[in-house]
Amino acid sequence: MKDRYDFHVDRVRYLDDHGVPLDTLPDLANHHDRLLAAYANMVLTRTFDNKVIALQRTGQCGTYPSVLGHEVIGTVIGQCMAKSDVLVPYYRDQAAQIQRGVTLTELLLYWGGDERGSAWAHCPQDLPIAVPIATQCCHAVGVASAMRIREQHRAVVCCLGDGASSKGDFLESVNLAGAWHLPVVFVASNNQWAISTPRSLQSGAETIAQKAISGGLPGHVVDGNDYFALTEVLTQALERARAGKGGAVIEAETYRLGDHTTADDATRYRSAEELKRAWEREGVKRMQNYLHQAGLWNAEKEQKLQSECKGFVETAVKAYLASEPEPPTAMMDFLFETLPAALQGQRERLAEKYRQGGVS
Amino acid sequence: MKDRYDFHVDRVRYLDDHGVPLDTLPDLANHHDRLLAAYANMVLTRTFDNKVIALQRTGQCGTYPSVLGHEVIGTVIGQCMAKSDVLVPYYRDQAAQIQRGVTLTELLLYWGGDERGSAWAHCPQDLPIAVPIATQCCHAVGVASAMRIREQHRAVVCCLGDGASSKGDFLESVNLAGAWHLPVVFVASNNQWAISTPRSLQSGAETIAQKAISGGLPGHVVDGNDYFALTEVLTQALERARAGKGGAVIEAETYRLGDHTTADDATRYRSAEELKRAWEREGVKRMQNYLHQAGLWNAEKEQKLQSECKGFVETAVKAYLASEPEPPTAMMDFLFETLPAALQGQRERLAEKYRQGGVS
Amino acid sequence: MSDVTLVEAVNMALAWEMAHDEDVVVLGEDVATNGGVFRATVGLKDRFGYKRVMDTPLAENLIAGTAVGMAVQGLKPVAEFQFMGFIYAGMDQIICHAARMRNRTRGRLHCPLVYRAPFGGGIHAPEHHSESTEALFAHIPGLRVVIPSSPQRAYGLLLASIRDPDPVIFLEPKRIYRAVTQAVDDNGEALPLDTCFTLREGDDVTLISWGASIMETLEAAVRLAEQGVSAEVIDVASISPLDRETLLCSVAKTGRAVIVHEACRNGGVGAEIAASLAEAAFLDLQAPIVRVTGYDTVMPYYRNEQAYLPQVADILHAVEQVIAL
Amino acid sequence: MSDVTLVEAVNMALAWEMAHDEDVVVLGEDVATNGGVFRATVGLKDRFGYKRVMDTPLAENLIAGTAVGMAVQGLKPVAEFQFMGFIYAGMDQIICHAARMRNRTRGRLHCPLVYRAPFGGGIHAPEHHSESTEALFAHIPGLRVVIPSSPQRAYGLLLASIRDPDPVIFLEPKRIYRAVTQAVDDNGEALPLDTCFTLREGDDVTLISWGASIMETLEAAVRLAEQGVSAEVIDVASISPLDRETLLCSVAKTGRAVIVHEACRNGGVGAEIAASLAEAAFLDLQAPIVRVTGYDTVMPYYRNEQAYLPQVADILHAVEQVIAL
Ligand SMILES: Cc1ncc(C[n+]2csc(CCOP(=O)(O)OP(=O)(O)O)c2C)c(N)n1
Ligand SMILES: Cc1ncc(C[n+]2csc(CCOP(=O)(O)OP(=O)(O)O)c2C)c(N)n1
Ligand SMILES: [Mg+2]
Ligand SMILES: [Mg+2]
Repeated sequence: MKDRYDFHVDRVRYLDDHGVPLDTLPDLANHHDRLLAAYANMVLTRTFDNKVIALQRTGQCGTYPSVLGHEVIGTVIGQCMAKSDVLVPYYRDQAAQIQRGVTLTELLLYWGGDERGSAWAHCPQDLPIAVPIATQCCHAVGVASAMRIREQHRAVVCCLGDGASSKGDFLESVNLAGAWHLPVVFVASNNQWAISTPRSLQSGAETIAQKAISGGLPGHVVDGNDYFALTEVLTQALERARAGKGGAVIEAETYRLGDHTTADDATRYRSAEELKRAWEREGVKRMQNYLHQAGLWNAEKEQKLQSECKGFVETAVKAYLASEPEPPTAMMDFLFETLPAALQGQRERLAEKYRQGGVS
Repeated sequence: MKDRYDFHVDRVRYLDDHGVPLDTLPDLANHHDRLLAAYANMVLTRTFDNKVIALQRTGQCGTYPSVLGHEVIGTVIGQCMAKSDVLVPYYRDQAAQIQRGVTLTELLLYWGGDERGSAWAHCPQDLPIAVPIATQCCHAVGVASAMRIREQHRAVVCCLGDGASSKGDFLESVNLAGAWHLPVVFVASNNQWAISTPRSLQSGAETIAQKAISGGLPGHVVDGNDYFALTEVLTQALERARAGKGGAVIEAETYRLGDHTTADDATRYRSAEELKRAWEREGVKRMQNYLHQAGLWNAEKEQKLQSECKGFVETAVKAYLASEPEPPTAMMDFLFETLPAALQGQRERLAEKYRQGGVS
Repeated sequence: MSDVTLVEAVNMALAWEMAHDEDVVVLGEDVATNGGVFRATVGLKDRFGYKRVMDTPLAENLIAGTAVGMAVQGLKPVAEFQFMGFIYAGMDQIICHAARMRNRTRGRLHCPLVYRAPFGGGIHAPEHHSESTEALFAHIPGLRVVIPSSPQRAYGLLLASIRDPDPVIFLEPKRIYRAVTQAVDDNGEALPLDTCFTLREGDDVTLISWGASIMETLEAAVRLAEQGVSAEVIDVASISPLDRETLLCSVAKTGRAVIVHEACRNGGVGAEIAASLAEAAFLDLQAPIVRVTGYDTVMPYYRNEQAYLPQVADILHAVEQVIAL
Repeated sequence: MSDVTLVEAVNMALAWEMAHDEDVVVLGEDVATNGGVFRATVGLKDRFGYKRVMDTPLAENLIAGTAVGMAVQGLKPVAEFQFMGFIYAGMDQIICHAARMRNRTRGRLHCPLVYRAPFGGGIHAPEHHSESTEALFAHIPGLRVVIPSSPQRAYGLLLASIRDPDPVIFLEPKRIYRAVTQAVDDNGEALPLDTCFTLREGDDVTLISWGASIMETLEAAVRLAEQGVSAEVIDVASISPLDRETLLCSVAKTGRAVIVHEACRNGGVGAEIAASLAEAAFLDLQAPIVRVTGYDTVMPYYRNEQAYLPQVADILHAVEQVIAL
């Protein structure tokens, strides 16, 4: 009988705050196309993000959560996942979703108040955004269970925030993942804030990663602005998962550089000082620096990329702004596979009302 | 910046399976009265338990969860708590409740389907049993918050089972206890089974105690049939809590020696072999052995104690069996402090119906 | 064709469907080795293996949400809540996800799942083991709420619920789990959802009920017949979506209705039925619609639970009222 | 006496009661430093300290249950759910514990707490930010469900709710958080619970509503007056326990009733009101009671949310129907 049980979580980092390698980089560093594709996705995501905020400010889009500070995490997730894996995103995973095949127009429709924004054609098995925080964690273990039952070599990536890590859904799911050896990797983006609640009030735990221990999973802390570190840790976790060796929890440390959403004003609760320090460590610039140092990037390429991204975004925005809303009757057409008799009268009245152009 | 975070939980034991000290015992061993009182409470609890099961088998009591195998844990909790602390029990804490001042008759009323069984006179602040598993953990942190807000030097003991440790209520509460430094000690009685679900299916975690780590609390594994070990660990945890140094999770290892409840038949899902092994390590006999070895006990004392306990139980059973059920209108009298006008009609009809002796 | 109880019929339906559709899986607390605390899933694990019949850790929110994740992958999970009193921890997942996944994704993903739970009082159980809160689920768009009241309907409606491509809350009246046996043909034939069942035809008054209260309602109809009153008895069965047509036709004929349910009155499903009928059958009604229900209070522990439950005499009393008018 | 909005009135009531009763504490997500996402708790932390105004970790079940634990110790917690759409994770604690603690312990312990949540649609918010599921709570014995529809009633009813020794679900219609300002005297005077408020007297038809829909209902009454129809407008305010007396008296007078609510129709609170009135006012009713409600589906995202919400024209249309009869 033991008289002590030891546990640990590791912390992995390859780049310093400015993109200078702290150590020999993994082989990944030689895959130049992959590095460049990653950087391109980060820039596209940031360009898109800026645009959506502008649309929201001018009344052309709904409340929107900026991805600023999360571009590296999402990009790495998108790159590491196999097509046949399933992404269970949270609402700050635009960078991952774009790579999974969600179109910018779909993202705009979603945040613009249109359900068709979740009817993704290109990643039909990925889960839509679950607005109630952390609830998606249970879906993730359900999807992973289905994979296990069917003996498939697939894995699930389940995303969440630091705030979400306090909620039972996450903790219960981590426990199930451990008990059933499920192929699911939880990626907790610790951006230090849950709206106005700082990480220190969210939990007395030193790390989010250590919550893995409560379910018997391995836990890892990673610098989430370090493309190499996160890619390495996530790749290994996914390989283990697909090979039937169980799941993991990865805490990706970053900082929410924007307001919580366009409805928030972060200056109410956090200091300019803190924000400034976080900008010095942010991941897109860091990746750019790295590419520069590695001789893979220059100002000209940057300009070309920037203008390409602007172009993509403009096209998507046009399509979004040109889209007609669904007819009101759509609200009843997707509730059940077949409209129950009990609801036919209501649907008819709704249709009638709007045939006449609405009554009010 | 660290590249590794280490955690551990310790495991404490003083007695071997037969009550022989493995090491020098703590000072507690010299407090003979306390040891004898503890043993007496264990025997009373077991005597009571046997009787309730017999009552249930003869239709004189409702479904009942036997405390068999949990007597030491409850007794230690009862002894270590100060009067001004608050107990948040679960349904297998009869041994603790008896020491807190819940009368045997009250316990019988409760399990006999009578709400007055929770209207305890002697421990008016202790929480009643929360039937939905683990939900009491949230109450415990609420009570502990009240103590902290009021700057009182009191603590809460919150009890639960191994099954309950999988539920969000527990995990969320552990997290709050850590975040707010609350004076609450969770005692998880790991009796290896949650009805038919074995510990191994309940969680992939090696211990229940390590769930403490997810909230940044200290975790301890203790042999729950070892009076000395549990008393020491719980006493220290409560002292820390009362001194404002935060909470803890204690996993008390034991075995559920009976069926889950009188409605269960454990032979369906566990082996006679396993049960036999567990009986060899059980705590009441172990305590008795210890007392014998220490020269504090003999057959005569044992006989006297047994017959005293039988007497107490008989008296309580008589009072219980002689009790009249509440009038049916009681069902409306404690819903709100004052019966709302909207319910007066219903209460009158109910009263009327039973004035006539019921209508069916 | 064998005589089975309601709970055996549940087990038969599960076994049939698991044998014929390998996407059907069962999960819940104690459903595998133990076969469920009411034995509803007994034998399934031995027959279909632990992969398809899964004991979960103790966490209802997790059970509800895991089923959603399984379902969007095309499995057809049948998840058990051990008692309806423990379903509330799962409501977030049920309301926010199971009921909405199809609508949210415009049909891209959907949830062909069943949440089973024994419900209702009268079995001398502890607190929280006697719930009848079907109204909470009936109010949630996107959910079907189905309640069988006989072995045959348990078999046929459970098959229909599993096959239905959308989420179904399937509530089993545990007071009558073993109250009656009935010949049920284990032929895989489902009964229709969204439809009431007229159990007894009559002209003078319509008695509307579901679940275990069907027993007292039928008994009341027998006693009324002895008194020369011809009562139609309708088992609503599909609480939501509600088959108002059948109810309306009956009330149009009888002009009188009494609704019987175990749940408390305020905001119970009886309210929706009464409101719908009172609106649509306004000119047909010859007396107010009366509800015979539980009281608007917490169901008492078992010493007093009978005082809470609607009794045959309560139904007779209500019928007297509406007939006298 | 100053002109305030509904949300400012909420803040005023909280501040008043915290200043006068040190047992009152506030907890929830972002309620302290940030003052709540709608600013309902702004300034409280600075005034009363972090000990009494607490930002919790993100866990609604925990918030609901922690409040229970605080309340049994004699504190009077006012716990905020950031949006009603996130209350479901807390339902287990609300239904099983807050609502039952007094009854369970025969009065030994009780829960003098308030659960606040902004509710209702129409503010262009994302999914799950537009819920109106008051019916779920109204069906639970042991809970009060209170909904203010003006700054004055927000102030007076919130004070009453905090002082009430039993649990109250206090739902704030966020669509009208800032729609109107009204002079509210910050004098600590509570309004009565369990009572409807008659906002406008009339003889021809009774319009019954609550929450944000009161705005459209009042507007409809104005338009009806222009057409010579005299409508009585009643704000139910206390959804449960329900003041049926006031409603009945009005309907006895007018003979006609239209109920307006934003929640979906099936099993909404309108059903209980209609059923109760149709039963008790059977002989007084000159037309069926009509419900003007949301549709029985998930509230659409914001591009189509207006199509879901009851409009003035819908109310007028319903009144035409019942008056024509
Ligand atoms: C269950 C639930 N409660 C509250 C909210 C409101 N809310 C939206 S985001 C958020 C904070 C989430 O913080 P975190 O998990 O750290 O993610 P981040 O926004 O920082 O990326 C809250 C409280 C919600 N959506 N769901
Ligand atoms: C939320 C909830 N789910 C299910 C049940 C039914 N149930 C009662 S006891 C029990 C097992 C509890 O196991 P554990 O926590 O290990 O405690 P033990 O009975 O072993 O002492 C279950 C599933 C319940 N009471 N509450
Ligand atoms: Mg965050
Ligand atoms: Mg156990």
